[in-house]
Amino acid sequence: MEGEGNAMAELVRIQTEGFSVEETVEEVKKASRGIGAVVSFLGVGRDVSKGKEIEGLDFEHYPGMAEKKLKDIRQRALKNFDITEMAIVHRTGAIDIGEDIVLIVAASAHRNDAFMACEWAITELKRTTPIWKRETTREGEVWVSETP
Amino acid sequence: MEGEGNAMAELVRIQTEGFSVEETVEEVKKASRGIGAVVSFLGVGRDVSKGKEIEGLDFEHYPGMAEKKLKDIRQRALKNFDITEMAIVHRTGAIDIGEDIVLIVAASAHRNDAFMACEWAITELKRTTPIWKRETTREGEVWVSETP
Amino acid sequence: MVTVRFFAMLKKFAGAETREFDVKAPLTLEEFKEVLKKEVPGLSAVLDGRSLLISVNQEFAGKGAVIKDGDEVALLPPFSGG
Amino acid sequence: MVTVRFFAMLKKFAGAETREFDVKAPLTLEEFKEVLKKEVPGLSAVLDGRSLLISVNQEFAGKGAVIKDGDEVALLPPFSGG
Repeated sequence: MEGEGNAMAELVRIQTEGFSVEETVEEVKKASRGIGAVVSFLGVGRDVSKGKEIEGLDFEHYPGMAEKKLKDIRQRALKNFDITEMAIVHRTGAIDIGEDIVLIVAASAHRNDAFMACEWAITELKRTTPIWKRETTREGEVWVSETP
Repeated sequence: MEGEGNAMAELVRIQTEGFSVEETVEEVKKASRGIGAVVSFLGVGRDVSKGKEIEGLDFEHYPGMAEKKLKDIRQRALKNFDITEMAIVHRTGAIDIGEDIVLIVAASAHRNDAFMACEWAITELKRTTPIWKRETTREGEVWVSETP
Repeated sequence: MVTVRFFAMLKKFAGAETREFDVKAPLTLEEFKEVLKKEVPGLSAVLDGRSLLISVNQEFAGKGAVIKDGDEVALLPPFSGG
Repeated sequence: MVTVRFFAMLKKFAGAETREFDVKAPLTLEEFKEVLKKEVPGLSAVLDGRSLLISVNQEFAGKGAVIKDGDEVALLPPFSGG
């Protein structure tokens, strides 16, 4: 378990600044030479939501609890799927259309496990992590209260 | 359809040199501001295969036909799944353990479509694309004739 | 004191991001919700709704939860991260 | 001339990456396989096996395929890309 705290601090994080998909994938790949598959999910700000044109997004999180929930998702993914490593990065604050919002990277020996774990993790994130999205349209700003 | 030929030349390719996951994802994201999900599959050289320690890999392809099959996979993915864009990059030649072999990037409005299309494309690639892997172990070199 | 945190649209209903409440003796979650409704009438409908989650000290709280001096409570509208 | 390309382990069996065969009149795929077996005995077992795919002009060829002068044929062992 030595260094586990540090590794997790890097692999699971919430930040306002952008992140690098490449660097995160490389960080995850370092976990083992037995990795044969790396599956990534990248969430991006869309220009349309429920038929309305979106001008911008803003994300708010519950500091402390949100990070805890993300770390918990990583731990449960490592326990319940045959994966080697997982990274979860979520941005908060103002996000433009086309900008990255969230990145989940799952690595495993064989691809099925990484696909399953990655898809599970983003679904679990939407379900359990206290993060909220505000959409700005021509009509104003509205907090989104459902996860499609 | 203007520029379609060029776009495909960039988004589907076989090459000996390494590729950038980040650049490929950015290239795919350019397709539309309606993209909300980008799912990537990265295949990596593993150090073990069927219990044997692998020292290195070498990939051979059927030039012309392999590229045609990959373009065909992209076209069928765009037709059969609700995705916006897809990129497929495969390397050939010598590949070390831990190095990238193949990258598939699928982008869609909603995540389920990108996950499905990405998983389908890598399975279809393994099934239909004339590319062969040679593994080097301590005992020598052997061409792999089954796809796990 | 019990600190209550409000997120997303609830900040507007509560008129603040956090508020402090004096809780002398431990209260059940249901009792604490009654205190909140009385002190912040704008939250009544939200507190009676089915879509609100409540955390105590950053853990989801069930009906049996107890709230005591020093706790951090948060009202969590449906999440929309990811 | 018909060019035949060999890939992966088949290059060793054929002793070359490509070989040329003189095909005067069009042949069915089955007839062409008999020519190959006669000219390159090392390929007989492979050509009789069920795991080999054959392409003609870079398209997968079924039993009804016809091979004629100028065609490019390839013997494709099971793929292992990705």
